[in-house]
Amino acid sequence: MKAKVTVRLKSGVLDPQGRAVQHAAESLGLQGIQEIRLGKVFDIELETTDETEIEKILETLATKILANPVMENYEWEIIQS
Amino acid sequence: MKAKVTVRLKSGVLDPQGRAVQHAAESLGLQGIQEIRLGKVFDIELETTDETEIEKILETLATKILANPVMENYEWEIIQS
Amino acid sequence: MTAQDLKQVAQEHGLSNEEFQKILEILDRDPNLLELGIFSVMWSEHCSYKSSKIHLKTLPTEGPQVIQGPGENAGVVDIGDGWAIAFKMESHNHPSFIEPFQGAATGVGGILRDVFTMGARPIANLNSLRFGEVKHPKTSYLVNGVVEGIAFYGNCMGIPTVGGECFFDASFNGNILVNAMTVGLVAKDKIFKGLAEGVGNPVIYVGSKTGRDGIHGATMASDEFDDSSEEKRPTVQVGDPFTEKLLLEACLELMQEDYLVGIQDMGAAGLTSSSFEMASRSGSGIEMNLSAVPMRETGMTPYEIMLSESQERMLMVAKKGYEEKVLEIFKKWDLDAVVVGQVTDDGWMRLKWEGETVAELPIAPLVDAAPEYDRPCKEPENLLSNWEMNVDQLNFSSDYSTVLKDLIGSPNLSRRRWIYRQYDHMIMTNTVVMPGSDAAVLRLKELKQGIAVTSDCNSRYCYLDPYLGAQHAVAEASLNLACSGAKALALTDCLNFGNPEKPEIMWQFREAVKGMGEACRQLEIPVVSGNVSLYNETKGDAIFPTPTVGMVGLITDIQNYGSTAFKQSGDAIFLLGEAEAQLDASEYLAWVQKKTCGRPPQLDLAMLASINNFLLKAWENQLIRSSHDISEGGLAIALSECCLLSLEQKLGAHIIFEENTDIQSITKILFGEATPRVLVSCAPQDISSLQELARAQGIPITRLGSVIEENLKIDPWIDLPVAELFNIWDAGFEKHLKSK
Amino acid sequence: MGDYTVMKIGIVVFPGSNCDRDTYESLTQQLGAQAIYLWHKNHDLQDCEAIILPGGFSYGDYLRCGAIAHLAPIMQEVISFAKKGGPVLGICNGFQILTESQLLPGVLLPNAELKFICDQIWVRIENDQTPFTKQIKQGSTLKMPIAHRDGNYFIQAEELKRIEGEGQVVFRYCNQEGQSSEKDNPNGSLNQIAGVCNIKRNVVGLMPHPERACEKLLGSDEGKQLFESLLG
Ligand SMILES: Nc1ncnc2c1ncn2[C@@H]1O[C@H](COP(=O)(O)OP(=O)(O)O)[C@@H](O)[C@H]1O
Ligand SMILES: [Mg+2]
Repeated sequence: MKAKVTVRLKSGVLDPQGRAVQHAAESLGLQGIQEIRLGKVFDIELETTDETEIEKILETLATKILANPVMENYEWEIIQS
Repeated sequence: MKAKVTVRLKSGVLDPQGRAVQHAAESLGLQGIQEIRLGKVFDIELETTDETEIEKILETLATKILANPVMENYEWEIIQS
Repeated sequence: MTAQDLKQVAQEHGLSNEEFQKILEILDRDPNLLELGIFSVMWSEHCSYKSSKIHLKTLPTEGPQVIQGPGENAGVVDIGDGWAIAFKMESHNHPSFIEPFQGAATGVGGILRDVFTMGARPIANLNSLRFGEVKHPKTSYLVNGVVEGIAFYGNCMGIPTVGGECFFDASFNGNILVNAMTVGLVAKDKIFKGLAEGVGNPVIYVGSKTGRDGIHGATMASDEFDDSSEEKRPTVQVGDPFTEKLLLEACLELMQEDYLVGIQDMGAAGLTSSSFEMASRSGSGIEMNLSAVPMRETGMTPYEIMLSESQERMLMVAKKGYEEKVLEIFKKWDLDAVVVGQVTDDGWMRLKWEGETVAELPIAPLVDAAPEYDRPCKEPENLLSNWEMNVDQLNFSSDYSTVLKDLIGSPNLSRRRWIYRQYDHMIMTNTVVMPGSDAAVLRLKELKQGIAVTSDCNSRYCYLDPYLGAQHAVAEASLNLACSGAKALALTDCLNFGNPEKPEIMWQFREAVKGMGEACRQLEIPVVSGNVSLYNETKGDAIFPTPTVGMVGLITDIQNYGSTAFKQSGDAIFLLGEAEAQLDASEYLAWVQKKTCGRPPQLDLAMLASINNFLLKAWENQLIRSSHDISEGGLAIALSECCLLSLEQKLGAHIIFEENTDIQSITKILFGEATPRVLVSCAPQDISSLQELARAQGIPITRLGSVIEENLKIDPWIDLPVAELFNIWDAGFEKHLKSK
Repeated sequence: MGDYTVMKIGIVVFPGSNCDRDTYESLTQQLGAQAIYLWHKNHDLQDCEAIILPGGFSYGDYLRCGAIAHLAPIMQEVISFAKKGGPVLGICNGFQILTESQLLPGVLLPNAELKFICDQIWVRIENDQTPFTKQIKQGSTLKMPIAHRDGNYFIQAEELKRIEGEGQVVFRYCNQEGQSSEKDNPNGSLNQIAGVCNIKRNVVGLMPHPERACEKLLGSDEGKQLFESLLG
């Protein structure tokens, strides 16, 4: 089974990378971009197909490793393969 | 309008960060994870609501800045706000 | 707001009743929320030094080399030929515990700004770290995050991180220390200060936009930890070294011109402290239009703008008529720069928001009347019992080789390469002696002279005897410099202690400052800058008091720098000094016997000064090839380090002691500690000149043995291949971090 | 030795470049060469006869190292200069910018241990036909520092075979004796690759810092040989 966890900076937390990309976009002449924020996406391949087990794994992964709760939010979804 | 661009490593490209996360997961005792790969997600806020214009902006952004065509693929979607 | 509400709000801002009354007196009216917020940050421990000021005043701060003492963004000392060194150390303890990577990174960012606001180009960073026990579940995560954060910021800025220290002890389990130091080079006639002079001169804001970062940061740094600190997490600030690099280059470019009156970085308490301090130093006033401040988010209030701790920002005052020139430079570097106000002459801070005056505060009373406490002090009850050491209960091992291996691979004595390999320590092409030696040595391009830099503090000594411990910190730093062929010029400190409202903690603080001052006076090393970090405790458990000392020394001719490593087989090894080694308070006792007790060794500062002078002469005359002070771990460890640092050469040593059967006294010889003692090596043909010089200067000198190849032999007790020792020493740090 | 002042070398300064001054000082003071800075916003190479993209963190290395820098106005000129056969050297971040610009093959991924590494290493010269190695004997070793977080050279398998076959690998990590094995690979690079060139050999990129190895006082002067090759 496949799953996806997306981790994003909480709103209000400075995102220097997003800002740098936005600047670069402007210097490329792209107009009307109000904001770009950069997050991470983890594509995960799992052995089990048991959804509750997967949920448990993803929750643990997200809270313990993938996201830093001090400044990041996360969401996950299971993707049927 | 909001849009999202996701950038992922091409298959076959080494992903040391994904591997490190996988190792960390194992040492947490999480089992049955076959692979984790790390990608990036860009959340973009745009002024215009003209979809064809947005498409053009996203295409340029993705090919010129967000993804390195040597090692990365990208996909984008427009999110109604 | 009713009077009751207002009082309540004041309390929530950490203001005491007494302080609140003082505010009412100063204003002769009720403050509004913005004004209350300003008072609270200006009067926080962090900004006002209210508990420490009375003691700090006793430190010696003067000397012919001092160009700028405490009170500015950084201290400055003269190194001759029109050049000077600006340096300072600062803590970022609490933020680093909450978010180690960003906390440490922004700590580095802050101290760098302190130095380049003076007009100095930063040329070196150091960091002094304290973590809990290696086996504590959080330690590895914290070490990884902190070191990566320091590396991230310093490396991106392109400033080499050349030294520091790292010490583990359970007392830091709930409260780590991250002290960062920056050293900068500045032309003597181009030193800038945080002044706001000249009525009508524009006040300019530059750098990152203001966000809602760390709004309660300044007060948080002065708060004890409890479980609710988790909730304060959204106040984490994110470091942006790229913006700071641009800020650095833009500021230094601007400082080449004649447009600036004064400049100050926005550190803790951001726009508030920078504007008040600049005006206060100049006895002027400032009027600012907060609506003009560049903002990162919509809907920000004047309160948030004044209290925000967003990083990578500066406030400056330019000469009237030059504002366009100033803005142009920042535009070149793609940075926001906006005129936000002007200097006035009435001594008031006036803040406007959308055309209306939203705060009006008298600057001098607010700054000068900041509370100052002489808090009660009391000797801790366990002080004397801690000094008692019942050695008879201890189990001494006669397998000295195993003890040595155990110690050299221990968390506190193993090689720190895992740390400094992550720091770019060679950028700027000045690093002559890399991290790993007693002090780092930097050449200064185009100058004959070089400098050596170090940071030191034995936290355990300071816990067991803060007075003596602080003296040891100064002593060791100066000795580390002398071992590098450098004469100490001045020091910066970072005083990390627990809750000053507890008399035992305040006593530790007072004693440490007293000891530090005394050592500084005797060694003629003034204190030119520093920082105090209090409330370092969790759930009532205070850290080992840690008055970290950062020191800069001058090498008059860089060709004569010194270093720790043995250089050549056949060289003679000597011991300088004859202080008697003791196991009390030692690293041996703590690591091998798991005991923190005993009184730290007494310290003969006059002898130390003589040895420092002797080392300088010996290096200047190139009489010695290596020198290394004996500190934590004693003679056997110091000797090992001289061998191990020869790296690929894998040099060893052979020294011989008299037969002895008393296990305890042998342990004392090998692993006991005492200062000042120094190991030096010299070429055979220089032996007699060296001995003569020692005699002339009254330095006790003893021939211990010789540098040999491959093995470390301390006859008749230890014989080990250096290669074996190397592997243990080299791998120890990471091994401990990874073991669960 | 030739007259080192004949050639004007341009050092590109991006926002966040931080080895630009080191490179400038090594060239002018240690080699007596003529060098100028080229500002990223300009389009003018000012008649420079060789271009160096220095190390550092252009644009903070945000997004991907070198990703934003390769869009800078000056890079358009550097790219056409390179395509005309002009000598271009990318050091560390400069190497990353050259791969992002696709002037050089491959990419630089995060180091295998995901940590920044600053250390003294050795590289072996694999190709002495580039403007920056033509005076160094093939097979000889140079001691130079590395300092990077993203130096893990990667390229797809067929491409790897191709660049190895074409002799595009210029520098390979090795031990002090010049033997190259995984043991002496600091960052996980495929085939211990420390630096490569383009097919025409005029564009060279490497992770180690030759400009930091121009003086014995600092631990090595062996990096000088790259610049001597260019100038000599
Ligand atoms: N956190 C650190 N950052 C950089 N260098 C460090 C750090 N900790 C230790 N070092 C380096 O490791 C070496 C040994 O440190 P230490 O044992 O504290 O030396 P000493 O006892 O001589 O003061 C020194 O060169 C020091 O600069
Ligand atoms: Mg020392």
